[in-house]
Amino acid sequence: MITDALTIVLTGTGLIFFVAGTVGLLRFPDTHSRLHALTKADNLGLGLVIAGLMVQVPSPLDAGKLVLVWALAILAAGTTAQLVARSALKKGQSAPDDEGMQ
Amino acid sequence: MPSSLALTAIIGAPLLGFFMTIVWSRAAAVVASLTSMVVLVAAVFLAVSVSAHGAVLTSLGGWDAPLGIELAADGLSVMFMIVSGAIVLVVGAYAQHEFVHPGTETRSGFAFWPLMLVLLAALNGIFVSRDFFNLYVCFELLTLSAVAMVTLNGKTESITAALRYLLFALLGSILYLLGAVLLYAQFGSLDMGVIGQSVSSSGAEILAAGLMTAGLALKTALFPFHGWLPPAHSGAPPPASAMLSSLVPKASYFITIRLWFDVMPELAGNPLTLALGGLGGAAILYGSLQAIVQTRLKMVVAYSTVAQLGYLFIVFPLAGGDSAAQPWSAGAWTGGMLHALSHALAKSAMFLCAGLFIISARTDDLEALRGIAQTMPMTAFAFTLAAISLLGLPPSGGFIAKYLMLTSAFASGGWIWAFLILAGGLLAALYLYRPVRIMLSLPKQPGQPFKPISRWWQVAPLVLALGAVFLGIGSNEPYALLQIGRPVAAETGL
Amino acid sequence: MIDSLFDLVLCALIIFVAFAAVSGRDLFTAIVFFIVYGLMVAIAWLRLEAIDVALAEAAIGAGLTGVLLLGAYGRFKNIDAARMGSWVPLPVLIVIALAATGLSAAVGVVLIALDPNGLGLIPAVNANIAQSGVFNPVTAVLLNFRAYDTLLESIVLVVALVGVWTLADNSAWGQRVGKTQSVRANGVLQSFGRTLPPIGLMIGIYFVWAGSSQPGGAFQGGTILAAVGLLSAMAGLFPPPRVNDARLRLSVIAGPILFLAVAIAGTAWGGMFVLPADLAYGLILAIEIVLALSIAITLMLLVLGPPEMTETPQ
Amino acid sequence: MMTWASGWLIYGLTGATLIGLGLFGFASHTNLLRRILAFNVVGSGIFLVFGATGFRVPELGADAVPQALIITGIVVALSATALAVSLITRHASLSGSATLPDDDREDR
Amino acid sequence: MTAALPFLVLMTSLVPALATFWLPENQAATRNGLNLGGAILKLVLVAYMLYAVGQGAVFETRLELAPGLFLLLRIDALALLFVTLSAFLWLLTTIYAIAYFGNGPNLSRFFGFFSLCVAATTGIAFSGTLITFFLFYELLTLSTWPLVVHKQNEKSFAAGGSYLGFALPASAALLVAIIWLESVTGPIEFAAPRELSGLDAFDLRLILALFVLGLGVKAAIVPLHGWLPAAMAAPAPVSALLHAVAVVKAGAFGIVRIIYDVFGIDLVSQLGMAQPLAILASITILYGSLRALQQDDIKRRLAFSTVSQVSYIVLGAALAGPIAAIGGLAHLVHQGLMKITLFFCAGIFAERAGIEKIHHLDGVGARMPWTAFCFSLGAMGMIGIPPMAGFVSKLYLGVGALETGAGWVVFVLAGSSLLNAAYFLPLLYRMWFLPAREDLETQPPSERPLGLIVPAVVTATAALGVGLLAGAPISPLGWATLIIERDYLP
Repeated sequence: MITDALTIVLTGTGLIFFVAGTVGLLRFPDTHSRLHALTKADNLGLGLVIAGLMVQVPSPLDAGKLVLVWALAILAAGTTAQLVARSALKKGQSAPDDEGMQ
Repeated sequence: MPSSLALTAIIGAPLLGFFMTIVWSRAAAVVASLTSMVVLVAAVFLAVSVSAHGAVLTSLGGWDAPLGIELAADGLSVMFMIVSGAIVLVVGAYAQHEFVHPGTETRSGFAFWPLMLVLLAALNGIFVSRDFFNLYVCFELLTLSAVAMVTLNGKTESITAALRYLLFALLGSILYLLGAVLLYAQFGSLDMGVIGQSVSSSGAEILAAGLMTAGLALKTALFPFHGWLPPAHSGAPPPASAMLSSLVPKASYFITIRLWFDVMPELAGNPLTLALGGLGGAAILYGSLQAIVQTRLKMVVAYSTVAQLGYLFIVFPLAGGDSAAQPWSAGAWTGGMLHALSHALAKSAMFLCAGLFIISARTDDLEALRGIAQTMPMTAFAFTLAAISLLGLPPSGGFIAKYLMLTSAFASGGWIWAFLILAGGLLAALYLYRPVRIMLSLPKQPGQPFKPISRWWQVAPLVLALGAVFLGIGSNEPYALLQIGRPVAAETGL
Repeated sequence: MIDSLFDLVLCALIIFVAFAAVSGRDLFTAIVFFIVYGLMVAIAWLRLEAIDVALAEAAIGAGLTGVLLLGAYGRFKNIDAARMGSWVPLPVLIVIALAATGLSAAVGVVLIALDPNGLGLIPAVNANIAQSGVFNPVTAVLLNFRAYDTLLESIVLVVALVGVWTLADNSAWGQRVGKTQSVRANGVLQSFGRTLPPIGLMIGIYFVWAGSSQPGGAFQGGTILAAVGLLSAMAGLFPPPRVNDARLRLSVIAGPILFLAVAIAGTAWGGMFVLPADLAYGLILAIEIVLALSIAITLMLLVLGPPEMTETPQ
Repeated sequence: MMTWASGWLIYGLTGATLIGLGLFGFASHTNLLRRILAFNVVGSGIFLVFGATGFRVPELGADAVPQALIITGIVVALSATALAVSLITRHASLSGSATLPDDDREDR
Repeated sequence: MTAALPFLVLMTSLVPALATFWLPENQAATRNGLNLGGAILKLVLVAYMLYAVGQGAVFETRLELAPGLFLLLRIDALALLFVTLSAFLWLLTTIYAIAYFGNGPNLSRFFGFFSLCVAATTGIAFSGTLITFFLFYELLTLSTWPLVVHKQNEKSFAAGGSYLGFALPASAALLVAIIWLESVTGPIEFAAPRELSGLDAFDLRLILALFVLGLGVKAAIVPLHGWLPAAMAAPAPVSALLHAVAVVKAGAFGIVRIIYDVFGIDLVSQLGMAQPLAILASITILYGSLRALQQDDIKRRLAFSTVSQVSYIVLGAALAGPIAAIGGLAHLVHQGLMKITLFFCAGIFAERAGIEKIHHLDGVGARMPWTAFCFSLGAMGMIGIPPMAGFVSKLYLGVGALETGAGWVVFVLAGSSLLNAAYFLPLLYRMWFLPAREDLETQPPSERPLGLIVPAVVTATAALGVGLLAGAPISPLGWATLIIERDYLP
């Protein structure tokens, strides 16, 4: 019972961060601030979701796998954010509406 | 046991050759020749075994259908395998002059050989497979190798043609796959035999059969899905065209025949046979008329393929048309199959001839070939022989095929089909007369505008053309072989 | 009830995303939606208890296909808008729409009419899995019951690779495959590329090994390995190989060759593809491992594309 | 049980819809990359139909044969896509166009 | 031996044909040796067969194409009549052609196809089933074409095009006739005719008409004759082949076979088709002669003469009486001998003296006596002056017509003979009685080499001989009598 409650609270909080990150992505004016919102909020959100799930798994090995997923996601997100930011810089950074799509 | 070994070799050998030519491209031509010889020997061995003991059936991995995949060789598959093996062997010998370069490996010199062998493996795989999904995989193998062959010369038009071909073929594959999936959903099996025993005319079966037929027709370039064929077949290098035009569409046609005659004849009826026959007839007329107005030799030959493939679909309405007076049975069906085989031989010969002309004259523009017969009489002769078979004139295989089909048409009162077959022959005379006449004319200005070609190289198309003729004179053996394991519906009709 | 609701929502989302991918405003959006679509379909596979398929769909269907499409998109930069293509004329469009709708409806009707208790080959698989040498039924089908299909499928990949290489310039033959990437030394991509491979390798190998008893197998593992290899290549950890490198070609076909060899060896045990029950596990594992490596390299090369003459040595 | 019995059908019908959607895209775009993308949508729709019909009796789990064949199918589709994408890029760099020549018929 | 004989005889032409294709152009000796050797060997075999068949023997070679569908070579008396003619003329024409072409270009090709034509003709004669007949008939069509276009200039290609333009639709008609009939009856063997009287009469009429249409092109029945005068663009040995050895004969022979061995003469009469056919033949006879009269070119005049003469054979068959039939069959040989003489001579005139038009012939008799003499013999035979061969056939045709009650035919024959005289006698007059042109005087033309003139002399003598010795059993007339009395009279 207590573990279930913990899971609900943790994943629920994690989801709120996700929502916040997504709102940021949609509302912020330029590439850099969008990245800022997205990476920070999502990495934390994912961490909370993972934490929520970890209390449910039977063995430490499985818990380890979950942590690995988080670690990889953070690594990937960090690298990607760097790359996107640099690409935006090269294009002439502060064009608020241009997402680097064209 | 030995015959199932031969069945193994017929697919295993070209696959092995495929691998070897990839890593050992220096010896690719030799490997290819040896491989196709092995295939041919295995096919002939199978033919002997099939005529002696009937169709050969083997379950791969020891798992019977429906869990496992079964391979079977009856007379029909054996005949197609022999002809494919022979064509690939000759084309391989021809291609030694075109795709073997001493010294460093070149792009097309590398790619042609593995593609040719995997094409052969895929063809043989199709001819013996009894499993609808396995057929899908084989078809993809065939399509990808065929499309890659179209691009070999690297020209923009060839890339465009290959793309168009790929799109059509993929659409065909996917429709076919959907049909196969629906069959599994209905029967819990993908095996032709298992499905054939429990056909019940449910909606799933009808939809599946329709989708598969449509997909296969796309791959066979049946009118009006033929648009991809002429550019692809005329854009490929001639040895590739020879295989693409003679064998690749036959594979999908082969499965169309299997599907309707072997597996679900109960589902067929007048709407189907009339539709397929009608499209076939339209293909004959349209393809021939287009061939008449082309100005490039390879385009003439490619459009002729569109027309000739049309004949194959007239088998559907004609099957079962023999009257009691005929001493043979299943005349139209057998005639159709013989036509497929003799067209394969004749058409590959024509493309190889065209290839030699292109090497000699540096173009296949018809007018530029004026008088080329003086430089290359043997090739011109081979082209003419092949033309005779396409026209359906005796003593070629094309003649026996047309004779059998026409007899069924008359015996069953199918005047319209008889007319189409005859009109197709006369139109073929029109579109093939022009190139032959131009080749034989005297060159406009004296002197030799053409590069001489070694005699041995010219033998290749001649061998294939003679094969087409031999199929007519020696038609009894193929005829008897085709009857082994022949579906009942071939005699009773659809 | 909740289950059904979830399925309905998921399916609706899948259709919506697919619609966006098919008819999205511009090509880039379409590709992005396609990748999202692939991931959602992977979830659908989980719901259908087809975990192997889910892995394959996520890794290959969404991942690699997406990478291929994005890579091609990147090369469309020089094409002006007028030649980017649009829709076919409206009357044709209507006909196509009607035909497509008709086909969907027909398939739907057929599905509804199907026997709801159709078992397919579940009983047959269950009855024979003990002799197959492995415990994962999907692996049993792939590498034993229908090993022939799988062999041909692995060859299809190689043929595609030969086809892709055929598209090189004549003059580029013998060069390194793909476009040369410029990577900043010690940049973030490079350090990422250094960090990831060990973990990626471990995961990939785990997938292959697990395939015999749990979801996973040569194709899924191979895809992950391919991804690792691609990343490393992009990070400049090693230069892309040359097309005429004999070791490279050997590694591409090693898996299919081993597979074919085992299949032919089967004739000694009673027929092509026959695996004797006591050796089956070992043989299947061996095939899976070598095949996974070959698949990984083939997939990597498929993404890198034909050799291009960008690095002419001065 | 009832919910699952309709569960497979939901996915099956979704698959059927995706097939139509994909075919529509395949035939209605002129941009070659979009056509290949749509082709992949058709493919996964067919696979979904296949997988769904293999899951008609949930108590017995999913039929392994369709799963295996779907994996095969996915790999085959990838191979075709890879070749197609390379062809399209090559075509684009040679002709400067992302579509096939406009006259859809080579046969005049 | 008995089973292989027809095959062997076929090979005596086929093997030289196929071997010649591969010979390099400069191997003249080998080439000539091959072809002459084949021809001589063939004549020897033919002589043996004449003896054996005269004794009542029948030879058969069978090859199965499909269950119950046979490629059958069968030697009966009728077949032998045609083969003897073609074998004899093949030898002479080969000798003539060797002399005619000298070192001309593309000779391997020419002799290859020439022998192939003869092989096809042999096959036609030996055909024991309809399908065999069609097979060789088409082989003849195809192997003739390269000969017609041998000169490879625009004119010969036009001629070749016209030839195929007539021949291919005709073979379609023939094929339809064969298949239509066989779709009802099964494969037809000449020696074992099917009972056709149960079939729908209208269908049978149509089928017979299609047969005549298909065969009539080669037999040059009006209005299907257009290709024959055009084909004069070919070299003289080809004309000889077309008009005497092979092509037109094949058509006429085919019509005889169809009437006698497929339908049976009684059925043809019952169907009411005999008389229309006889009328058609008569029209052709008169029309051909009329057109010949208008020609200024020697070879064209001869060509229209052939149109007219070949229909005698058809007429003989269509009259449905034994005597007329004998006359028709005998004319098959007679016409061949006479017409080949004329073409040999025309070739010598053209080649040696540049004579192509009628008025060039003035006074040529004194300068080229051998040629002119042979030409005169041939022409008199054509007119039907006794005791030439042509007289014998016309006599039998006339008597046969009276016997069957078709008296009007006698008028046709008489009219035709008058016309023949009208278009041949002026030539003879010019040759023998008019003064020569100046250039003939200053540069007397040569009739050498012997290879040119000897064949003409031989055929002219033969044309005279078969008329004089018509009563002998081995003469064409005697043989035709044997055919009709032994094989076709009840």
